[in-house]
Order: sequence, then structure tokens, then C-alpha cells
Amino acid sequence: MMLDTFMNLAYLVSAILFILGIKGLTKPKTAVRGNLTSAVGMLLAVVVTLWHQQVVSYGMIAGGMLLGGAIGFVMATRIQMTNMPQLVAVLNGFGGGASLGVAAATYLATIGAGGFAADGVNTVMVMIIALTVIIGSVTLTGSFIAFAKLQEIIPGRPMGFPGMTAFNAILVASALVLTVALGLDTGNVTYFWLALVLAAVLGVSLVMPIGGADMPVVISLLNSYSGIAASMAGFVTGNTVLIVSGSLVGASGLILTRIMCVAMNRSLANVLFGRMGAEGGSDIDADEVYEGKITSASPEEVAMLLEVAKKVIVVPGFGMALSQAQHAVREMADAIERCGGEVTYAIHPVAGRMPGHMNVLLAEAEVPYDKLVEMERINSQFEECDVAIVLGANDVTNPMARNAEGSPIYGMPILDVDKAKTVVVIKRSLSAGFAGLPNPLFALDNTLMVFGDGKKAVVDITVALEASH
Amino acid sequence: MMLDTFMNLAYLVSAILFILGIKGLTKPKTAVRGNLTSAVGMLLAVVVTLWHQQVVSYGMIAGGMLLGGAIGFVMATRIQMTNMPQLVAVLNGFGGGASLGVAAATYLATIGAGGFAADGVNTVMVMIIALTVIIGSVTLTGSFIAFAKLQEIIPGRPMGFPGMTAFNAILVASALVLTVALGLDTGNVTYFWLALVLAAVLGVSLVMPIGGADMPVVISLLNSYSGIAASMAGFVTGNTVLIVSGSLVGASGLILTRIMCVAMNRSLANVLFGRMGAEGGSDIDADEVYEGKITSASPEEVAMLLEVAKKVIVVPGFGMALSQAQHAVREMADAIERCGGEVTYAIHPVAGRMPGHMNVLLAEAEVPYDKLVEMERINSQFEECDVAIVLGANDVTNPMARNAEGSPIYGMPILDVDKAKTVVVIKRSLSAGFAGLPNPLFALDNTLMVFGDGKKAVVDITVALEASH
Amino acid sequence: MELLVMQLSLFVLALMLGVELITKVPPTLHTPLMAGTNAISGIALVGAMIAAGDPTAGAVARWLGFAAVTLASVNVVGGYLVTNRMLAMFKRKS
Amino acid sequence: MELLVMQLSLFVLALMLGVELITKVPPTLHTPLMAGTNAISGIALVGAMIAAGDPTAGAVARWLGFAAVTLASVNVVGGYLVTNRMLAMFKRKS
Ligand SMILES: NC(=O)c1ccc[n+]([C@@H]2O[C@H](COP(=O)([O-])OP(=O)(O)OC[C@H]3O[C@@H](n4cnc5c(N)ncnc54)[C@H](OP(=O)(O)O)[C@@H]3O)[C@@H](O)[C@H]2O)c1
Ligand SMILES: NC(=O)c1ccc[n+]([C@@H]2O[C@H](COP(=O)([O-])OP(=O)(O)OC[C@H]3O[C@@H](n4cnc5c(N)ncnc54)[C@H](OP(=O)(O)O)[C@@H]3O)[C@@H](O)[C@H]2O)c1
Repeated sequence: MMLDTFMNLAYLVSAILFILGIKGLTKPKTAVRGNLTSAVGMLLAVVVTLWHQQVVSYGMIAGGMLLGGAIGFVMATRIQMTNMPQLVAVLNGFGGGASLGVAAATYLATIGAGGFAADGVNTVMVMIIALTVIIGSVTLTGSFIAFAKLQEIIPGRPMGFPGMTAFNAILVASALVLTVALGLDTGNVTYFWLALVLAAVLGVSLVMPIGGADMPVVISLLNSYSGIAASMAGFVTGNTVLIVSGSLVGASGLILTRIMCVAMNRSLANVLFGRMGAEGGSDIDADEVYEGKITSASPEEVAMLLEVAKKVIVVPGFGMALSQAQHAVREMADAIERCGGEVTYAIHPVAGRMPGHMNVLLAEAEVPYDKLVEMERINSQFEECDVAIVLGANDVTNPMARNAEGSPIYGMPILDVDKAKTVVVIKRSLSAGFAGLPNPLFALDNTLMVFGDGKKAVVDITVALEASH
Repeated sequence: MMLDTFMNLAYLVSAILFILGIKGLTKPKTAVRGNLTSAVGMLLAVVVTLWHQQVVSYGMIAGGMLLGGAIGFVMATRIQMTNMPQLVAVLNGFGGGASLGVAAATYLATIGAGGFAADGVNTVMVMIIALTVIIGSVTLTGSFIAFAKLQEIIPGRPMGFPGMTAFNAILVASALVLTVALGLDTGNVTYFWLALVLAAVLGVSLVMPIGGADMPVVISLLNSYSGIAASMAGFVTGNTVLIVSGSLVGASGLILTRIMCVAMNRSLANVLFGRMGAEGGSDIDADEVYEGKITSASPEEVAMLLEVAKKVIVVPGFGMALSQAQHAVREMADAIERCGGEVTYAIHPVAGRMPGHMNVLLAEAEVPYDKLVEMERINSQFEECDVAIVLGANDVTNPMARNAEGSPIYGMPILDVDKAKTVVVIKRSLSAGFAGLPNPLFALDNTLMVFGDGKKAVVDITVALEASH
Repeated sequence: MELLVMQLSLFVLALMLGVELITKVPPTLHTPLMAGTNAISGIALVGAMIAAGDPTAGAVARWLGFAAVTLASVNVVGGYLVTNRMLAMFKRKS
Repeated sequence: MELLVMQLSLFVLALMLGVELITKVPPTLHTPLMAGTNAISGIALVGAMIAAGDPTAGAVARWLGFAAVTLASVNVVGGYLVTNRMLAMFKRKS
């Protein structure tokens, strides 16, 4: 009794530490400390649980922790910053899987010990167990599809069959029916396993028809699910720290999802069921947009421009991540600054493949974070900008979002790159970004295209700049 | 059982409504709706409680609600905006008193029904009851002393006797000892009443030695106490809506207290035990500051200045509240604007006698709230200001806060009124503000004093302005 | 005891939530905020109703309940009304 | 059932608190935030430990517990480490 109270108080303290940890993440200065605070909360919760009366044999616990810890360690230290979206996807899946495991184990253990007594509370309880299992299972398989799409193990384009939405609706309905059925007949293990399997299929079939460009939204939503699953596992096991921290994670995923949808000017429903990528660009002819209007330039010519430029804005996009050009960009910026120019970075909220993706990459290259300027603040500055360097960004600079009503990205707020005196676009070809649309920016009179791999082009520009200076 | 669950869910909904209500108060636009949301939450909680199994006879409930509601209605509709601090003080006291009543009734009812079974939980429970009673009692009597000081029923100056702090410390210690004693001997009603009485004395003796100028801080702290008492009454009665909403109120009071302390650059301990008013100004000689350096002016002279002024900043203070000059000020501002000048208002965070006091008064006079500018934002504008009109403000403009090290207000951020081209100070005499300090601002070369009642002076200026225009 | 810890958790979470929300309230609205929270602390009314409406309790307990109902009702009615009065003044011009 | 409602209350309060806090996180820190919350959702480890450490449960339940411990440990260790790695990059220059 005394021990239980003590343990519950310790759990409360960990929950508070998690909250303070997230609070720390609201400022770059306190973020490292915040993460540590949260980790201390986790350590406390884990250590305290070793004293739990039901924890009698430590073998499996130690084994699982060693195995999982080792995998986590390797993943966290080996991963390249450019592959962060994939890592987050995998971790979401594992989080959902863990909650699924907890709920399933709790259910099966109770069944093994003679089943649930027939009363109203247990009906509700078993229904919560079923929901936890369903959400956990969807999160698990859905996250792995998202991972596979991002890693290009399976094609990024939307995949499905006619009537897929109806199929998914039937799966959801069946899972809910099974939940209620299990609640009424708590000992029916078949219902239980069936719900688990249906949910696993649902995870796959929900994510397959969504295009690769929308994976960040999906990941963020699955992040939220993994939190909610953890929280529900807390209801199941009567553990407040699970409830509170899962809920925090759920809120976080929801907010990030919303931020992304707002930044793309699309509804969540449109992302999940719209299959924008599949239908999008097809009716706009790229040749017509580009024909005869493309001016290309060599890195040396760009260097000449940069030598005399006063104000340079770098607009990084997913191509910077793909070509790992972040360090090269930093060196180019240093070179420009040595020539007397001033360099800032324009960060679009959905540049790259996850929120804050560009910030992390540029931070890796030691670009001070006060040089990274958000869209709202930098858009007014393009007019005074001598050279805007668009490095592997495409959709987030596409003026069609402003004026091509009916285009799939119409209404999405974009970076007003076209207002700059000269625009330099670095990419490998004229091919489209993730929205699959041609970009009239490339055809403007004040735009110069530098064709080539992002990193190589930037290095060439830097070399030319240093040589001439 | 079913009914209980339903009731608890309804309580959860009211708690959510309270939270959403407070969230509404974060923006002027949504504030009215926020307050209504919160009121709906209260209505829901009250209505649901009528179904509570313990609520069997409705006579006393109806009686109390009618009586209390009538008093509340009269108070809320009759009160003048300038007396808001007093009303808040009274309501704090009532809130504390209500929680005290709930905890005491719960205790005595259980005693009457045979007493508390001897077990650990009940020890803790009775200790919480005792603490609720103590906090409620301190809040009740403390608030009435604060009210009396603000209403000048008793003198505003610090009152006490040598060794008062020690006396209070002994009271606190005794109350805590009684709490523990009651926890160990739950049936000892004498301990219970003794704790209640001691706390009532403590409320008086804690607030008496604090000067009238510091009453806003005290009120805000008591606001926090009343919330905490309600929250603890929730622990006692096992009622989550009390716990949650009390806790919100507790947080609110604490934050406002902190904001005020920061704005005055003083610690809470200094406010509560420092007796600043008593020792303050005595060592600075007012005559020396003012002698031969005061220029006074008539309303007509001021009107001539205002007629040609481009930029006028009005600095309202407690004197505006006392003389009820807010409507007159609004009319003066209209007159100035008809002459082509621009008028804004500089709002110091602790001008007046409660946070946001000036805002409420000026809102009453229908001054648009975007004309009220906070200290940090307006301070840079005084340099371009032709005429600053200081209306019944004193301490919040005192330059001694900037440069007189050792002065009691040293370090308090102030409005940089002295930077204006001409400063017009309207007050009845050269007497000091609440900090009891002379104000070198009045002796500056660019300062004109208009002696007289605030409202009358402002009306005279307006009349002169309209006549000449 | 488990219940007490849960209640404590609720208390702590509400406190932290309160802190986050209140720090966002602009100074203009601080006075209405104080009056509005006064009204909310009138939630003690709920506890008071239970105390006053229980005929099995002794006279002292019930009269205490009555007093609590009265005081809390003043808070609720007075608090919401006066807050609304103040806020209505802000609204007129927006 | 009373307990369930309490748990629900905790859930709701934490959700609202989460919303308030997360909306304050600047875009720069959104990626670390995602990884950091991944780590926090590894709190399922606590439930997993209890499932895996209970010798009275059947084999399937315990192996499910083991799997849950493993997955949650990946989250905890991987999540905190990678978040720290990212944040350390931000810190270097401040
Ligand atoms: N960040 C998020 O959170 C998020 C969330 C949801 C959706 N999205 C979507 O993701 C897209 C992000 O826009 P974005 O402008 O950053 O990227 P983008 O529109 O996807 O364009 C990336 C460009 O980089 C170029 N590129 C690829 N590899 C390159 C290399 N090695 N060197 C140089 N360039 C290379 C590609 O052109 P080439 O093939 O010609 O080289 C491509 O046009 C938007 O559509 C957004 O809606 C993002
Ligand atoms: N607002 C808050 O939340 C809060 C909280 C804690 C403490 N305080 C304290 O309260 C003080 C507020 O500063 P303040 O500048 O607003 O006021 P103040 O320093 O108290 O000065 C008010 C002035 O108004 C004048 N006055 C009084 N009645 C008048 C009338 N009928 N017509 C014209 N003038 C009249 C008085 O001078 P005459 O007698 O010469 O007319 C007095 O000097 C500060 O010391 C602050 O620290 C405020």
C-alpha cells in the first residue's frame, strides 16, 4: 500500500518532468536541457517500476531492454540527418507496437487468470483494450508503409484500387463492431485477434494510397496515434504516467499535423483521401510553361553575380537534403560574406519532408539559427534581395500557388522568390517537385537555372567565388 | 452508479468549459464569450449537483442561493468601476469562506455520523480538511482587512507592533501543529475549532502590517489562496471539478502576483514583510527636491499647448480613478484630435490599484483599446511626444526609480515621461503617491503643474480647447 | 490513497495548464480576469450544496453548508456579472 | 468507474496542456520535437515491464510483454539520443 502510493507519486513526478521537458523545447536555448529533463523523467519511471509488485522475474525485461536499447543506440547514432523522417516513422511504429503489446498482454494475462468478471466496468475496460490494440496495430503497420515510401523501398506514388476508400471504411466499421462485441463477450479471444489483424491491414491500406509528398503529414498523424495508444494503454493498466505522457504526445502530433496542413492550405481529409499527387499536374503541360524561356547558367557566372551581391537569400528545399549539400551551403555563405554580401536563409514551413527539416540540416552545418528566417518574415525582404539561390526547392517557390486557381497547390502560401532581382535555381533537371507540377518560376526572365547535383553545384560556385575574389 | 458516472462526466465537462473560458480571456475579442462559456460550465455543475444522492432537502440550498445571488447581483450592478479592487477583495474573502464552510461541514457531518475510521487515508484526509479550513479562514479575514484598507475604513498605512513577524510565525507554526494533531486524533473537535480561529487571527495579522499601496498584490495572493482552498475542498469532498477549477484560480492568482512584483521590481517577501511604505520616503526631503523649481500652469495655458500639439500621450494613474476622470479624459482626447493632434495612452503595469485597472476605466469611457499602449512599447515614443499629460499618476513616472539607488522604488521600470517635450502633471497638490516619495519629475524645466481635482482640471482644459478652436 | 494521488495529479496538471493559459492573458484583461476567476472559485458552491442538502448531517454542519452556499452564490453571481459588465465595455468598440 | 472518469479527466487535461505547450514550440525545433515525443511515447515501456515481469501470466502474454519492452526500449533510447544529437547541433552556436 505504502509502496504503491510512493510509486504513484514517483509516476506523477515523471509526468511533470515530461511536461517540463516539452516546455524546455519551446526555446532553442533550453531545448537540450528540456530533452534531458524528459529523459530523467523516463529513467525515474523505469526504475520505480522495477519495484512494482507484479514485476517478479527480470529476465525478459533485461533481455528486451538490452536488445531494444542496442537497436535504438545504433539507429540514433548512425542515422544521417537527411533521413530523419524515416527514423521518426520507424519510432512511431515501434511506439504503437509497444502499446499494442502492453494491451494485448494485459488482456491475455487476465484471460489466462480466469477472465474478466462480468460487470459494466469490465465491459468498458475490454473495449478500451480493443481500441488500444486497434490503434496500436494501425500505427505499427501504417508507420512501416510510410517508412518504406520515404525510403523508396516501395514507390512514393499513391497506390490503391478503385473502391479503396469504401474498403477502408468497411475495415474501420468491422474493427469497431468487434470492439463492442468483445466488450459484451469479454472472453472471446477470436474477436480479439481478429480486431488486431483487421487493424494491421487497415494501417497498410490507409497509407498506401497517400503520395510520398504527403508522408510527413501521415507520420505526424501516426505520431499522434502512437501517443494516444500509449495513453489508452495507461487506462488499461491503470497507470497515470502513461495516460498523461501519451496524451501529451497525442497533442503534439495533432498540432504538427495541423501546422503542416495549414502551411499547405489543404484539409487533413484532402491529404488522407485526396490523392492529390495522382491527379495533380497532369493537365498542365510542362513544355508549354518552359519552352524557349529557360536561361541556364554556369557556376562561374553565378559566382560573378554573388561577388557583387549585397543581400543574398538562400532558399533550401528537399533537394538540399537529398544531395547532402548543407555543409557546402554553409561554406558558400561564408565565401559570399567574405566578399561583403549578407546571407540569410528563407525557411518555408513545409520545405523538405518534415516540419523543421531544413532547420535541422542547417543547424548540422553550424548555420546560426538567427539566420534562418520564417516565411512570413522574409517574404517582404525578397524585393531588396540581389540574388535568391533556390537550392533543391521547388513546390514551396511555385508562383502557381498564387494565381493558378484550380491547380492542386493553389492557395498554399509560398516564398516570394520571384520578387528577387536575380533568382538562381539549382537542381538536376526541369523535373517537378513532389506536387508534380511545372514551376513557372524557372521560366522567368530574372531566373537562371544551374543544372546539376545540388552539392556539386554549390561547391563549384564556392570555388569560383574564392578564385575570383 | 450510472448516475454517479454521468455526474462525474458532467463535472469534467464543466471543468473543460472553465478552461475554455479562461482561454477566451486571452484575447479581448473572445473575452465576453469566454466569460459566458465559463458561466455555462458553472450552471452545468450546479444543475447536475441537484441530482447528487446526498442532496435530499432543497430548502437551505434554495435559501442560500437566493440570498447570495441577490447580494451578488446588487454588488455587481451597483459597483463603480473605480472600486473594482474592493469588490475583488470581498469576493476573494467569500470564496475562501465558502471553501472553509464546505470543509468544516464535511468534517462535522462525518464526526456527527460516528467519526472517521482509524486508517492512514483518513489521517491524510483530515489533515487536508484542516488545511482547507486554515487557508479558507486566512483568506476570509485577510480579504476583509484588505477591503477595509482599500475602502479607507481603516488607515492604509502599515499597522502592527514590534515582533509582529514572530507573532505570525508562531501562529503559522501552531496551525500546522494543530493540523498534524487533528490528523492523528481525528475526532478532536477542539483542535479543529482552534485551528479555524487561529487562522482567522492570522489573516488579520498578516495583512494589517502591509501598506495600502501593496494591497493589490495582497488581493491577488488571496485570490490564489481562495482557489487553492476550493481545490482542497475538492480533495475533501472527492469532487474533481472543484480540484481542477480551484487549481486554475490558484495559478491565476499566483501569476498576477508575480507580474505585479516584477513590475514593481520587488520580491514577494519584500511586499509581504518589507513594510516599504513605513520606512520609505522619510530620508528624502521633498522640499529640497521641489523648492523654487515648480512651474504651475492654468488649464487655459495647457489648452494652448494642446492646440498645436501633434502627438499627445496621456499617462493615467490612481488619481484618475479617484477623481473619476475617465470620461472627461476621453472628451479631452476627442477635442485634441479635432485640433489635429494624435492621442495615445501609456499604461504602466501597476498604475492604479490593480492590474489592468486603467484599462478597465478607459474602456468604460469607450477609449478603443488599441490606443492603450503598454510601457515597453510606448517608452521609446515619449521623445517624439509634444505633450505628455500625467493625470493623477505619480510613482509610475518617478525618475528616482532610474537613478536614486537605495530609494525604495529604485529599479522599478517606469514610464519615461520626462523625455517628452512638455510634461503636464495634473494633481491636487505636491503630495506623494503611494510609495511616499517626492517626484523629481515635477521639478523639471519642461514640466508644468496643474493643481486641482483631476476631473475638474481635464474638463477645464477641454472647455478652453473647444473655445479657442 | 490511490485516489488521492490521482486527485493530486489532476491538481498539478490543472495548475500547469492554468499557468500556461494565464501568462497569455494580456494586461488589458487582468482586472476582468481577477473577477472572472473569483466567479470560478465560486465552484465551491457545488460542495456547499451537498453539505447543505444532506438532512442526515447535524445542525452546525448544515448551517455551515448554508453559509457556504450563500457566500459561493455571491461569488458566482457577482463574479460573472461584474466580469461581463467590464468585458462588455471592451467589446463596444471592437 | 469513478476511476475511469478520473483517468479521462487526466487525459483531457494533459491534452489541453499539450496543445498549449506545443503551439509555443518554434518551427526550428519541430523535428527534434517529433523525435523527442517519440521518446516520450516510449513510456509504454513501464506497462511493458509489468507485463513481461509477471511470471504468473501465460507464455503468449509474456512474450508480447517482451516484444513491447524491446520496441519501447528502441523508442526510449533511440528517441532521446537522436533528439539530443539534433539539439546539440543547435546549441553549438548560441
Ligand atoms: N516539410 C514538410 O513537413 C512537408 C509536409 C508535407 C508535404 N510536404 C511537401 O514536400 C514538398 C516540399 O517542397 P520542396 O520545395 O522542399 O521540395 P520539392 O518541391 O519536393 O522539390 C525538390 C526538388 O529538389 C530537386 N532535387 C532532388 N534531388 C536533388 C539533388 N541531388 N540536387 C539538386 N536538386 C535536387 C528536385 O528537382 P530535380 O529532380 O530536377 O533535381 C525537386 O524539384 C512540398 O510539396 C510540400 O507540400 C512537406
Ligand atoms: N496597479 C497595481 O496593480 C498596483 C499593485 C501594487 C502596487 N501598486 C502601487 O500603486 C502605485 C500606483 O502608481 P500611480 O502612479 O498610479 O499612483 P500613485 O503613485 O499612488 O499616485 C497617485 C496620485 O494621484 C493624485 N491624486 C489623488 N486624487 C486625485 C484627484 N482627485 N485628482 C487628481 N489627482 C489625484 C495624488 O496626488 P495628490 O494627492 O497631490 O492629488 C497621487 O500622487 C504605485 O506605487 C504602485 O507600485 C499598484
